[in-house]
Amino acid sequence: MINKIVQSMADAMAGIKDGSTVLIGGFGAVGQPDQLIEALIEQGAKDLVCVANNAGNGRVGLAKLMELGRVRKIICSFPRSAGSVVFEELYRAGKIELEIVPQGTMAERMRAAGAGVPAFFTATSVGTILAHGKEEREFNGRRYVMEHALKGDVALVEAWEGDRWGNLTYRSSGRNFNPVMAMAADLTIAQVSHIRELGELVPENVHTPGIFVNRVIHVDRGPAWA
Amino acid sequence: MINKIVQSMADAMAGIKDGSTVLIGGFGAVGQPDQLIEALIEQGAKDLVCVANNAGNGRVGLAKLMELGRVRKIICSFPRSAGSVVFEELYRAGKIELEIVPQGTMAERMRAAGAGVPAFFTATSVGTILAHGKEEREFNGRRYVMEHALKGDVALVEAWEGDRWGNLTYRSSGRNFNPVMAMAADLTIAQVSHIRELGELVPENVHTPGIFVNRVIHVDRGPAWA
Amino acid sequence: MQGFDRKGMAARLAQDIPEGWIVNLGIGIPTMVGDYVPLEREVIFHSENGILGMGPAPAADKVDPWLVNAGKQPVTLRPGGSYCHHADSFAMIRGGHIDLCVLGAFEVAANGDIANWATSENDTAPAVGGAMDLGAGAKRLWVIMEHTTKDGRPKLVEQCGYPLTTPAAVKRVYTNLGVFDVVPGKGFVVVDLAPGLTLEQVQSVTGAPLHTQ
Amino acid sequence: MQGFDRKGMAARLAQDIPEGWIVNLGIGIPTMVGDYVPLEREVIFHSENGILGMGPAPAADKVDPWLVNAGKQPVTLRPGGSYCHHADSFAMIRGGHIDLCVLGAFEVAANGDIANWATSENDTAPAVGGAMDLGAGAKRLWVIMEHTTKDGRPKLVEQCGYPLTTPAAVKRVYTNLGVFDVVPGKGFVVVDLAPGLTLEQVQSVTGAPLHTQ
Repeated sequence: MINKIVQSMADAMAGIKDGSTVLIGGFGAVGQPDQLIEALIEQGAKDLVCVANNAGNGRVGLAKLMELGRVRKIICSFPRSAGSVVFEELYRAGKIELEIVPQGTMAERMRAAGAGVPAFFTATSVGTILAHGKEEREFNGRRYVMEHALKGDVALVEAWEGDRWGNLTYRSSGRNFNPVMAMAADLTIAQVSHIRELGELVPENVHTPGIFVNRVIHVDRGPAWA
Repeated sequence: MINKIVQSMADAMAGIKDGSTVLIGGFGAVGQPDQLIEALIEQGAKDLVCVANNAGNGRVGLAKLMELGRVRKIICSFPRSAGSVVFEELYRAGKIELEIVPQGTMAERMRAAGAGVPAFFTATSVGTILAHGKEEREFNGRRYVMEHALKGDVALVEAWEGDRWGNLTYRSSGRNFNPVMAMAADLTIAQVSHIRELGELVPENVHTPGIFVNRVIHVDRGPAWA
Repeated sequence: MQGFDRKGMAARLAQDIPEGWIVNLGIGIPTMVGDYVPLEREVIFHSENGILGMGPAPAADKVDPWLVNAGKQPVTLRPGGSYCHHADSFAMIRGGHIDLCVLGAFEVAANGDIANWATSENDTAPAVGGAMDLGAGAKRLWVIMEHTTKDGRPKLVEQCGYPLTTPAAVKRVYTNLGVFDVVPGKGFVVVDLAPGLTLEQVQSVTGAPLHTQ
Repeated sequence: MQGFDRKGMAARLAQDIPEGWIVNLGIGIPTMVGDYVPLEREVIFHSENGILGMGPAPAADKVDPWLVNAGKQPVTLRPGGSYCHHADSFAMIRGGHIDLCVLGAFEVAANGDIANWATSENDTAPAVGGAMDLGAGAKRLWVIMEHTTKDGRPKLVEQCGYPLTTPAAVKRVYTNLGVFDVVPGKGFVVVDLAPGLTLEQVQSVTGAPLHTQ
């Protein structure tokens, strides 16, 4: 019997290696796999490359992982926000690398990795400093830059429901980056608010099919998110 | 009030021009917009380029459109099947052009058109006669061919439910090419088995958001499909 | 010179959005535009975090923690709205399916260049978000911003001094002093001035020639 | 030489599919493989027309016209199964998420080349379907086919005569006469022969050297 549901965070994090590229879902707090990030802090892997839309907030979660010196590089679209204090400190001190990527390009680069497309062209960033060093090319009279697939060793995603085959659904705007990250990593770990019996999810309305998911763990996010 | 629901096939077909590239959904009979194809036959546009997985069956639908001499070229993955008699006749007589495209490449080329990606790389067809004339390139030690976006002037799609904003859901394996075609055309026309009130479709489970759909028409496909 | 206040600017822009358009509103003043499109005029608001058919902010006691806009503020979903993932959401943007994007800006140049994400080449960790995708992908880009900086320097300029977000993308600019089309080969063309202002007054705080229609 | 019949070939291959694999079965003999994987051994069958978790054919009175496999035959969906669109379905294939693809073939060469879609360069309207995507994308490609053509010519060859589907892709071949690994730099290596057959017998109808392990 296929059973991707794990019972402990230690099992969920097993085998994550130093030097991994870790894709972390969420858009701000929404759809962010908080408990998996905490578990990764606990697990100990270091020298990580983290891919996330934001560069952490306050001194918890991703910010804490960075503050502990475990993140070598961050790839994101929006590093600078009111609460990104840890990132700012580390970055100014030259203790963390940054690759800034337009948000849509970041999503598409991961979707490409998941879909077996090593590179694609986009008009986004043409004529800007973010196009520096990128190959440019004209199609039908318009200029485009070539972007490469962005693959993860690990993806940490947050979902609303999950079953033992790894099928996931997302709630509302909590979907965001999670489905593209799930398909772009070798090891995808999902924290879900609700475990469902196999067959309970409507086949037409599975948002991430289990083929993209390796481990599922139940996390009660508390009354505000219930 | 936005209302994409039209009441007649004449309204559904209005404005389709000679020379159009027409994307036609479906995989065999499943998810195929039969009534829209009949209406296109009625409407009269000619010199068409049709994109569909198959090159028609028997002497109805797409096969009839071809038999009437209205199709200049067909782009498909599987032209030859037991029932593709009209295509075979026309092709042997040099009366129709054929572009044969691997099925996944065909789907991805339309998805690319819908997503503003003019070209992408894939390993599919490398080292085969279908790679002839295509640019090849190596990424991480593997060879890929460059494929271009495939855009439609018109898409004819079949869906299970639709509302006045153009939101669609699909049933079972009837989804197939329909969502990618819907996003890849300037004018997307959907035949739906059921019209729903705005707000009746579950927001998490809309399969094609209305942004990709221009016209919706109700078609009763009969008891077998109800 | 005062002209419109921020609400007035947002209301002025909102007047020009016809029913049926799909519109993405950036963070800041652009977000306020939504408040001035009456619900009965059906304009479909898109948010790049995967929302199509976004509605206004909820009452304080009706906040849904799962539902935020691109600025991470609580919002609602209108009947007919739907959710999708980030790659699909930006396919809508990059694929040219968004009728209008409204962004704020540091500067807009007479050729339509927009700079709105980094304040200098030396700003080594700027936050680009979805601005470049929106600038390059939407069918039309309108900017809404104050006409000058806080210290009085023009924000409509001959050439942007800040790093570009997207070249030659802006079609129209709404400021506290007026509305200006960006016409290729010509530059800024006055559509409208705020009540009581003269062309000369507005020209005096603009860094590029203002043409009349 | 007879060896396995088609059912026997399908059953032999089915033995080698472990629980948990995601498997795409091509049209023809490959489709029959599914009948020999017991439901309690959970193997997830993928069909390129957007089905993950496909089940066996339904009873004649339970046919659902909406639910067909890649060969357009009626099938069922297992609990846990799901549907997706064609681009997502081929993302699963192209992205290397399918553990195993089983295809039929006209020829397989000693270097793993497969030819299964066009019978000559002059076949101007051949049907490729998803074969090239599957050949290039699946984690491993196994072929199931008769060992020789109807008129006795070998289908395991030094070099394919027919147009290729995918170069150097086949990892293993199941025929009526045995099971053969394709080992890079070596060629065909015998895993198993059908009961009662000798290596010499099978070699005599094979167009490339058969190695032993």
